[in-house]
Amino acid sequence: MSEIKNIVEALLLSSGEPLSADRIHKIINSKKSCTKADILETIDELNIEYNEKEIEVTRVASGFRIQAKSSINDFLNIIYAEKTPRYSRALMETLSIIAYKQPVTRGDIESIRGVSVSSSIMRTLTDRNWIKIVGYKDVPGKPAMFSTTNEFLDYFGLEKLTELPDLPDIKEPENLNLDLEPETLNEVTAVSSDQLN
Amino acid sequence: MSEIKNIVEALLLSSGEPLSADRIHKIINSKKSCTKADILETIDELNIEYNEKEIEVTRVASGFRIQAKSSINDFLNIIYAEKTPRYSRALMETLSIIAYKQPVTRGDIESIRGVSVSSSIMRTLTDRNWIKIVGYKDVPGKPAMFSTTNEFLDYFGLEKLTELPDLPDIKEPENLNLDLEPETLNEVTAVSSDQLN
Amino acid sequence: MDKNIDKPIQAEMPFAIVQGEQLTELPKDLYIPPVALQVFLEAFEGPLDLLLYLIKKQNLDVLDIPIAEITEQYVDYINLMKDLELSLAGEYLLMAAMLAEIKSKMLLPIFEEIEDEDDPRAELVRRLLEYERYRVVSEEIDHLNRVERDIYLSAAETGNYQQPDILPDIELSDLVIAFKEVLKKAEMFSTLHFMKEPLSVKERMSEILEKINGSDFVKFEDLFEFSEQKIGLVVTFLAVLELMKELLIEVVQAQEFGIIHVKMLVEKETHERN
Repeated sequence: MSEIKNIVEALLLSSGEPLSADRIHKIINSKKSCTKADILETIDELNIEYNEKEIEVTRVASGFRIQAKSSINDFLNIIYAEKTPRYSRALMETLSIIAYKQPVTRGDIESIRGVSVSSSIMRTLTDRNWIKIVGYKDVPGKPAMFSTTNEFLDYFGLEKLTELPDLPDIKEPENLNLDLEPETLNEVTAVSSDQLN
Repeated sequence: MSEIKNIVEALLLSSGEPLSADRIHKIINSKKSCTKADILETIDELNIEYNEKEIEVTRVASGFRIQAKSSINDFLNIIYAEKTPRYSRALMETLSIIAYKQPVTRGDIESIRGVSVSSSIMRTLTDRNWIKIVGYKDVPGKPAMFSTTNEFLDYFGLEKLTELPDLPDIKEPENLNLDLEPETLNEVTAVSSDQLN
Repeated sequence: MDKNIDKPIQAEMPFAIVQGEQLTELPKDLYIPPVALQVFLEAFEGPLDLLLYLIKKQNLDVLDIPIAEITEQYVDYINLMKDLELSLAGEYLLMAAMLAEIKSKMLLPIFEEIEDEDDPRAELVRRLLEYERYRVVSEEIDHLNRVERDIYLSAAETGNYQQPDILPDIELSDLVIAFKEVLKKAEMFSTLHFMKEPLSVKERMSEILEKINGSDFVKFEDLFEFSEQKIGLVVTFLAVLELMKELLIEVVQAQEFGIIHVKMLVEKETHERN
């Protein structure tokens, strides 16, 4: 079993993408007889072994992956300081609408946001494999319908769409007025200091 | 020391690039006091620990990194064999235009698709021996004219281009989408049940 | 020269009459250094975003918007954007027109109790609330842990491993689907007309070009495969005509009833004499 555990570990580290238990089982079973239960067990064992380490096996939409524990983010932030991509509000709003209302057309997104959807945002989302076309709506023009992908969930460390924050139900005026003021100002400060420095 | 060893391990695994002992020392020393000798020692310890594992710390020009041992290559073969690469939509559209409208110039393809044809797509198709230059058009610039090859026909088990499937009459857009519809719906269902379960 | 103030405002901006004159100073409620002002205005994600900001800033009830007041402020802001020469999306102007329309409806005398759905503001309120839901949740998503910022993936190099070179496989149906996509897109360009041409002519054109390629002249009759049925000969002939039309080949006859030769109009680059 410890032999299989070591193979599972090396596979998770070198596959370049999350692996499902099924997939790991299929890969290993082709050379060494094992059951899917064995695989799941070894993953548990790995996590026990990792207890004192700074890495962990986590489960996301497309399967298992190994990642650094957040306890060492301070160190990793030094390495990644300049590399973290930033996404605009427009992109995040577009992505959110697709995530909660999927499948949606560009028209749907536009009617909610009140502005036209920029092609570059849709391209960024598609290039990142966060959204994909799942079909064409049967209305004039046959607009493409978009949904989010497992890669989108993986990126946010989620297993299922239901783990996304609840879509707020804003009916009460108090809900609406609560938090915008300070946040907006913060945002302005953040943006300006960013762009002006 | 074991604490530092675990941090070094996680840094090497998650840095995305080889790290020199100096760099690791600088990163860790910013929060936890340690010497460069400590770092080198922990790397040796890691390799001892990895003796029975399927990974190892190796030294390359720009520093240390962790890599899978060659003993798991057989398994990696299975992963990569499963990962069937796919051609982009742009490539498929370009190929289909050449197949159905040959001989065509790049300009023809661009005016049909409405976007410029990337050289890498034409190179990929040429490298694959699916298209070839059959002449140069007598217009300014003498653009090359492309046609599909016999290898292209062989690939699909066709004898002649006339065996390419007929297309629905494009004057009636409904025809185009008729057969897509059920597929689309299945896909949508598949995605949602996938992500929500 | 600047008679803008006296001139009646152009029809393109009827709502500017509300203001009466061009905005020359910042709205009183803005206490932001001028450098940051442009950034601030650019930060709005459209008319709904701007309206929500105006409503919340004054703690107004979104379900009971004082439309005249909001309209005035909204117009102030978009005038300011125009003054700063920000590219003003058409949606902003559309919203201004919508606000003006709601305002005029509200001015109509009310004879009886207004039902909720009869409130001219109802549609605007619905859109504002709907947008607000996604605006709020997108901020929450933005704060979720994410790869590259809060989650760092662990990976081992595969330096020992030579990745096999696998070429993608495609199906014939993929090709057909791709071409259908092309046609569908091309339909949008009205100038492009696709006629269903017999493929065999196309194919024959390529074959002929290949046959001629490299040699100076080819006898016209050599292009024909006489073992083919009549239809094959016709197809070849059509292909020759098509190639002539496309200025790819030239057909020459030295003398009357003499041998007809066909030559490439453009030679392969390697053969080019000049």
